Amino acid sequence: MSAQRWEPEGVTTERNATRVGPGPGQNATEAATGPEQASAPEPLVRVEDLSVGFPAADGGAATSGPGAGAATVRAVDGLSFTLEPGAALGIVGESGSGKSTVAFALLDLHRGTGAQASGVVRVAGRDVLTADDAALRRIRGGVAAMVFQDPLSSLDPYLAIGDQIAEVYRVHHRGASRRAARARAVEVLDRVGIPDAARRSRSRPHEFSGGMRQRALIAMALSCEPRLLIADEPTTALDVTVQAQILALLAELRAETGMGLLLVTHDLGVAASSVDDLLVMRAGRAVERGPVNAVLSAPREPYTRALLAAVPRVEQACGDRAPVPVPAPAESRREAGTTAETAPEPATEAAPGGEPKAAASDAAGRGLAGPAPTTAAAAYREASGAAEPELLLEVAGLRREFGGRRARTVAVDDVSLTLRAGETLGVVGESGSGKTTLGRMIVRLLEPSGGSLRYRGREIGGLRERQLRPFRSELQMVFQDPVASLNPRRSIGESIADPLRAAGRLTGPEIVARVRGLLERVGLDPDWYHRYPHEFSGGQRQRVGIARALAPEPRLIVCDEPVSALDVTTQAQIVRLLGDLQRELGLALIFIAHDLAVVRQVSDRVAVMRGGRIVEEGETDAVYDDPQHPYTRSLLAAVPLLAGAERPVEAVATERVEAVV
Amino acid sequence: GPEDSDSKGAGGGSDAPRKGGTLTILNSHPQSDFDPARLYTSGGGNIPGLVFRTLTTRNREDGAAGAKVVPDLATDTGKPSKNATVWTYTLKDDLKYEDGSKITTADIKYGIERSFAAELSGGAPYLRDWLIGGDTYQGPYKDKKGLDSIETPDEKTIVFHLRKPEGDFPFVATQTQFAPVPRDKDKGTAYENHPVSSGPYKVVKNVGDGERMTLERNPHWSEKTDAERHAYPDKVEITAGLDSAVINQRLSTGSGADAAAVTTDTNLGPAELAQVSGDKELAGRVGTGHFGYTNYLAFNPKVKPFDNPKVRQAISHAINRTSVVNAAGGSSLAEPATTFLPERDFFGYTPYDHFPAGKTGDPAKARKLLAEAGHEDGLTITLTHSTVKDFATSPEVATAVQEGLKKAGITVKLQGLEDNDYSEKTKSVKDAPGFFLSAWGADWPAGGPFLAPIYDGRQIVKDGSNYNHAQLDDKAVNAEIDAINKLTDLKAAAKRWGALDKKIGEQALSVPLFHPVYKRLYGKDVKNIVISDWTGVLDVSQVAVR
Amino acid sequence: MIPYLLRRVAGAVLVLFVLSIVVYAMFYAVPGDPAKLACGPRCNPEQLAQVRDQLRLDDPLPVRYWHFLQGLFVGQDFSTGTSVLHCDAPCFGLSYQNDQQVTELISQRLPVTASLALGAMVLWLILGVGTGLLSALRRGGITERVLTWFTLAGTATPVFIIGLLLLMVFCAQLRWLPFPSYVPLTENPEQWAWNMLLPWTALALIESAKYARLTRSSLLETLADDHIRTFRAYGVSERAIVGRHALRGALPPVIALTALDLGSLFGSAMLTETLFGLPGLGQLLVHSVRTIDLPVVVAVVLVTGAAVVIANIVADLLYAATDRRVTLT
Amino acid sequence: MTSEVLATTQAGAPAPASGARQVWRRLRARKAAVVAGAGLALLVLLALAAPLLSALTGQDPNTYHDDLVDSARGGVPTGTWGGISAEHWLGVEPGTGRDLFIRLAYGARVSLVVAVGATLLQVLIGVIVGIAAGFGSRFVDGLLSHVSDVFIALPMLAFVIALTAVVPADFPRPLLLVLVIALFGWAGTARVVRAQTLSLKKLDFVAAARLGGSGPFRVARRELLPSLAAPVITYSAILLPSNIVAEAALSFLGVGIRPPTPSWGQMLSTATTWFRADPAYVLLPAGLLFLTVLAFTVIGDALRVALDPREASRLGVGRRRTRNANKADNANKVDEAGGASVSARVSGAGAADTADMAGATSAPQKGGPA
Ligand SMILES: Nc1ncnc2c1ncn2[C@@H]1O[C@H](COP(=O)(O)OP(=O)(O)OP(=O)(O)O)[C@@H](O)[C@H]1O
Ligand SMILES: Nc1ncnc2c1ncn2[C@@H]1O[C@H](COP(=O)(O)OP(=O)(O)OP(=O)(O)O)[C@@H](O)[C@H]1O
Ligand SMILES: [Mg+2]
Ligand SMILES: [Mg+2]
Repeated sequence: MSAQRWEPEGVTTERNATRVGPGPGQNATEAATGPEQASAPEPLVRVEDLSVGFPAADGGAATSGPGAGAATVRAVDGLSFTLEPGAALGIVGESGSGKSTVAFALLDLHRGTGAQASGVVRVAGRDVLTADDAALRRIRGGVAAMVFQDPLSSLDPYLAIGDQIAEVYRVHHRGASRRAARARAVEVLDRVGIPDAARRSRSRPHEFSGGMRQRALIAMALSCEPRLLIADEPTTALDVTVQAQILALLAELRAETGMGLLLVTHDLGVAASSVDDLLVMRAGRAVERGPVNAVLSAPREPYTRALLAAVPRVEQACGDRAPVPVPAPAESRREAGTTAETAPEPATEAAPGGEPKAAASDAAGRGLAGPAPTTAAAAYREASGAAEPELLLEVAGLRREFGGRRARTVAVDDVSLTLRAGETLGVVGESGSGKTTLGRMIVRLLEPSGGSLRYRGREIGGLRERQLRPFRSELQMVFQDPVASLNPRRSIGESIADPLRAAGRLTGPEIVARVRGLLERVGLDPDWYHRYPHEFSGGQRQRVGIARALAPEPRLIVCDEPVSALDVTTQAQIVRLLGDLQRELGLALIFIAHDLAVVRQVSDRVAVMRGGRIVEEGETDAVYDDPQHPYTRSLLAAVPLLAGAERPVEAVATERVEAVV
Repeated sequence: GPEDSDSKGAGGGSDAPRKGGTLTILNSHPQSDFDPARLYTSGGGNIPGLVFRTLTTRNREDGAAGAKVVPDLATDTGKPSKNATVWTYTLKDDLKYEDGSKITTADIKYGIERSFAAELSGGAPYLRDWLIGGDTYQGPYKDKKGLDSIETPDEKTIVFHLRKPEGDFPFVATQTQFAPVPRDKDKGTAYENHPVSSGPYKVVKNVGDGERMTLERNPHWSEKTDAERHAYPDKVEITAGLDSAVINQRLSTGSGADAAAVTTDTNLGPAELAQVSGDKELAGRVGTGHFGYTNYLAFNPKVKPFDNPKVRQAISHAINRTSVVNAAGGSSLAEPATTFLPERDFFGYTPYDHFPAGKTGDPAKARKLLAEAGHEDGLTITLTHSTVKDFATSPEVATAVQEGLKKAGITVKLQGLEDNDYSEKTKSVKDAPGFFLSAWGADWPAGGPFLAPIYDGRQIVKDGSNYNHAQLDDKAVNAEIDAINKLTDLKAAAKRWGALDKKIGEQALSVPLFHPVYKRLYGKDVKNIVISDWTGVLDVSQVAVR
Repeated sequence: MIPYLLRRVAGAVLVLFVLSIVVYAMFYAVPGDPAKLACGPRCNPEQLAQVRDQLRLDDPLPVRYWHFLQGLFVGQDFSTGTSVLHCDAPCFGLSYQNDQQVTELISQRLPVTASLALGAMVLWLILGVGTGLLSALRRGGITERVLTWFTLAGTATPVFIIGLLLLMVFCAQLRWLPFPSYVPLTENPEQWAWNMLLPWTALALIESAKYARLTRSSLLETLADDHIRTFRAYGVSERAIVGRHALRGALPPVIALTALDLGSLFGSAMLTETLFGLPGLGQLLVHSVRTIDLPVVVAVVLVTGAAVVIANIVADLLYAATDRRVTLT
Repeated sequence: MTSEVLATTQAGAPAPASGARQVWRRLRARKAAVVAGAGLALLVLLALAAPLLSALTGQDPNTYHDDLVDSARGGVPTGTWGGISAEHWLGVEPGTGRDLFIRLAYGARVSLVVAVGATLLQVLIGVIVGIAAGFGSRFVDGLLSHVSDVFIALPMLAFVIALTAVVPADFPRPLLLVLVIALFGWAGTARVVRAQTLSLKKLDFVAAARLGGSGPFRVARRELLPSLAAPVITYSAILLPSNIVAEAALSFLGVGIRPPTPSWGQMLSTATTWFRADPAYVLLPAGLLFLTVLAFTVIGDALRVALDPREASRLGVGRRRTRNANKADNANKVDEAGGASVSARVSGAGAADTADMAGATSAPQKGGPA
């Protein structure tokens, strides 16, 4: 930390020469209580009455007078909270409830984007919203660092990852030499569990797997040694073991350096194990807030209760789950500046009397209710009456390499699997183990380097683009990176409509109706047809991606982390939707996810991948209940438990790190 | 000649010129031909005249006195036989090349013979037409025997045998083909890279095919044998390939070496003239001269409706010479013309205006004539011009003609041809357009070279370059031309050329438009400005820079 | 990489081959007779026939083309009259108009044009990309406006006006610079640069607006990308963001355009060359086109063509170097 | 945000405008674009109304006025400022005395038609070829790249000189110029488009479109074109002035528009030498050319922004402005410190917002030189 580094007013701290690594002479309590001892009443973060509105680009159709055309979408509405130094606050809530928007406001990332933020946001004693550009730059990264929700498109595609981290590091450590910064980059990459960090630091983002990119972003944040870490869904792309490792790392840093943590997540299990306080958001407002244990064990609000109820449990076998009552997502409002007085209380509206009844009323449209039959595949088997459904996919010895002669990576190595119509194959495994690569090969976005790939009896591994055309609409993929998979210049409606238009079977109005229907089914407002991708929250984009994959009525969908960014209720809705389609159409699914609970919930069979190979494969319950491979066992052990208070965080953390290493 | 390839300015410095210094020449066209056989210049050319001496040369004096031919290598301007078919020259003593070797008449003969070689084509046609056997001779490379009609009885005497009497032979002997070329130094087409100098300067550097040239004193040249060239500067630096606007800008600015600079090919354009005339200092550095040159509208009577004399007359009456003169740069750069011969006595200028158009045209008379010709509802014709920006055959002049004729009910369509295409088409007997802009300049200051190529029926060139655009083949005219050519009394000849011009003018075979005036800037330090009526431009062999 | 280059070079040769055929065919169709021009203004038919024969103009097109190829690969013999001149391969023949070896003509002029084009390129890239950068950084600011007007004035003005203005102001009025006259780099580097300054400036002024606009718009485009947000969120200064992250993404079109302009400048800087008295290829080309001097035309077009092709190969290599996702195949 | 504003927007909300109408609305919101558009419309009007103006002023573009020029001084117009008078609003042409205003008006016709025509054609060919090369197979890319190399390598000026000699004299000149300029210019667009396409095709959304069963044409049209719009529009806005200037250069070489038809390029090329003796003669066509270029650039820029949904949403809202709004907002808070109710604060913030929005729409901050 150099001399000219900005220090917040009113806070005298002893934080000096802090490192991410275990620092001598400081223990958690000291660090955590440090600022308070310095008689600074100012908390690390103080948010008061924060409101953020986005201009609706297509708004004002009816009005054209001056000042009109300024319709806004109020994403955050009068939110207040504080965060003490060294403390951790979790923000949970349904997709689109404004979590990311709040996180952005803490660094005033809305500045210059057209979004209007009002209220007070103070970070380390500095008013962020009114700070000038230079002061703001010092806060950004140096005081508070951000891990973005879309790690995949948040890295510069042209630069080596290590250089990107080094650059950011040098912004806040003026004295650091180029080499020192690079060394630091390698160090933090290593810290977040990137294997062979020195070599991989020279890779560009497209050479990283989704989870690796996410970890790279976390590494970037850590490299700056911030006093506050704002992590927006930092572990969505991580498998549970790595997730556990990252969470443990964060806990460790908090303990060591007194770093404050603002964790935005939809995963209550993650929240339970990593934060002190929990803020439950809905429709831009705080629904409930309190100590994490209190909120999770004795939720006061019906909405919170509903959320909790929807959490899938890994120990629960697929068949023996009761239908999940889910409150209707309250986000499909085109709402602007609804004031506190006039806005109906979302939670109450959704579930008056504390009983979430909306689920039932919405059931038909959203396909959420109704008892789940054993598995979709079984159901389809029953429905189609066939003894054995058609064998869709046969993969044998599939292999894929990247890179030239010198820097060769074998991403997928000798993978064999089969898939029948109506069946779901869950694929879990380590980050970077080749799941995405395998998925992309199956839909033939990538050409296999070796092995055979047969779809409905026909070898498609070596086919050229033109020959593939007939299969295209049958093989779909939900991309791991919803941002990159949507054309920023086209409205999402048009993107979804595209396969339909390409097929040319439906008329224009039919297509629009169809797309609106699809939007509705994935839980989005059909009126958002004309919105552009950047106007959506992370989870919403993911659902757009799902809707698009569904549009051409495929026979097989490779879902690459389709629900990772979704809150549990929305997740349940999507899972249900996929199940329904599977039953109706005999859809085959390859469900790539790191969330073992969800995988268990949806899969007939599950394959566990590691280092490009399938290390274990079998009937879901069999694998879950009696894992054979040690890696599978460590995976299952690492699943964060919802009743997070049961085990002390530190204990879990060390345990898991050991499990991984 | 057809185009004054080199000449295109009179004034002078005050104090006496001295030797020394470096003269800079800023030109737009590189001296890409520097072989004496290939040059087509009037009076031996400006820059070539510094290197090549010829049997005779132009008199280097201001005005009309400069239109006289004077001896150069020879002791006189030539002794004609009785009927002017045999011309004899004797060389001066002590004539040397740049290497100190002696200049002999055999070298002059060889120089002339070279110009017959196909490899070295480009020179004027007179020797081919005049010398006995010249029409079939193929040059010394193919035809080692040489041309019998040139005799060199001794080292100092040379005799020319002509097919018919040519009183103008001394003028022709000024052309660079009459420069001596030592046979053993001849490298054919490569000779131009290092031509052997007989004049006051030798070529020491020639880069980019005449783009950059340096001339230095030829130590073996002696003032005693050369009464014409002064050769004051020690060195001449030639820079060519410059934009004409830039040349004029540099001359007017005159910084550094540009103070001692002249140009041998760039005139002041109208815009520059407008600017210069407002500046006393600059106006004092403008050399004005007249070269025998006429810009005219040519008719091809083989093409309808120009076969009808009435139509040609109507057009002659309708022409608005004021507009045309303005288009050519205004009254300071162009003098309206009604005669084909320029207004100088040595051409035999005889004033006439057969079809008076006044200053701005006589549309009434023109309409009347058109009606008589059967075009009472007006007439649509096409005027062919070149697209090159020369204020002579260029679009500006064409549009001025077009506008003028409009008042007489004549609609003129313009056909602009790229320069090369234009010159080829207009000089073709077969494809010549009916009505086009043309110009003609004298190869030497006499009526003969001005009228004969244009109106002599025997000079209609079927495949090649035809200048008899009207394709006039009139026995009487041909006979008169032959008769005048016999005259060695130039004054008498001039009178008859004038009369012939007037006579032919009656047929309205062309509409004389204007005679250009040459105005050229020269540098601050340039002295001894001589501008003869032969070339119309400042004579570089006379200028001094000290 | 190596096979890629080999393939590109083979492609380049093919392009040049096609180019020469196009030029031959085109100029064969052009009316006009080079012999007449070579023969002089007052040529008679016999002489003309001799000249035609000498220039082999009576041969049919394929034969002439064949001779051209022969010259290129084995050389050609020409008679100067007194001796036989052997022109070594690659021989582009002799100029119809002045009997100079075309190879020599080109080799004298190529350095001039190359100096002009390359120097101007450096300047316009600095000016153009710099302006583009600045205007993307200072969006809506006074700097942006001034720069924008400046470069726009450049695009909107033909070179013959800009050049003349520059000459008037800097050489005639202020006398800061000499009137340009080409001095070879090998002779006197300082004089070379000094004399080339104005021509470079003129071309750069004209071209830079293009680059400024393109850089700016590509930059704004990339600045809207998500990854830029990351660096903003880490307090990286706007300048570093634009300069390091956005610029890279904005470069491909700029590189493509530079290659293009550089290549085509070789054959079309004729107006600039004339104005500044630079004996370059452009002037030579126009002159030889006007005189239907086919050997010279073909040679110049091939040389400029080679420049274009090479520039494009370099551009593609550069392009793959800036964007690693692009593979050279 | 006041509640009235909300009421109206909510009423209008269910029918979101799509595509072109949105772009049009965004364009209209930019003052600079509106001014440039108006300027351009005026120019087009000037061109279209040339005969009318000719009748109105009683001047013909080709009538000589020999009395208005000083013949002895090279034909420079008599009178001040290039001979401006009641009859000749912008003075007369040196040498001929033709009316400049009318010639400029007529000149606009040719220049605009040639420049716009050539640009459109160039861009059309360029985009098609560029996409095909960037998106097509290796063979197609190789072939098209080589073809475009040939066209780039052909020096335009030289070939135009040759071409004009081959093309029949009665072939309409403006059309010939359009064809020639386009023919020699499309390769540039193609290269730029190709470079961009190569980048784009690596993106996941293109992969997604392929998965959706879109053939190459569809992908090109639906996915690539929108993303190419920005560079292509910017590039066209640059090409346009170069094409006007190309026309001037061709005129300078004598192969452009045929006299006596006026064109700006031809006026410029003859005017060059006059800019000391008669500055007005140069400044007029040069000024008009500049304004045209400016207008096209501004419109091009505005169009580029309007076509980008990401840029469009921050349309008119500059960085500084947001900050001011926040300051105002803060001031509000200080005023109401203590007892202020939540609603009061919210409406206070709303007022600042509204003021900001209003300001923003009337004074765009971003982009555009005007
Ligand atoms: N630029 C924008 N323009 C318009 N609306 C926007 C924009 N960005 C976000 N929104 C809307 O604001 C709301 C909140 O978005 P936000 O990204 O904060 O949600 P989130 O809670 O992070 O959701 P998720 O868990 O899905 O990421 C969403 O309804 C979203 O559609
Ligand atoms: N284009 C590429 N170039 C080089 N290496 C690559 C490329 N794409 C992927 N890899 C490498 O291949 C391996 C497998 O990547 P893949 O994206 O399939 O992992 P994953 O299982 O999807 O991981 P995650 O759960 O983190 O998304 C990783 O080591 C990755 O770095
Ligand atoms: Mg989010
Ligand atoms: Mg992945």
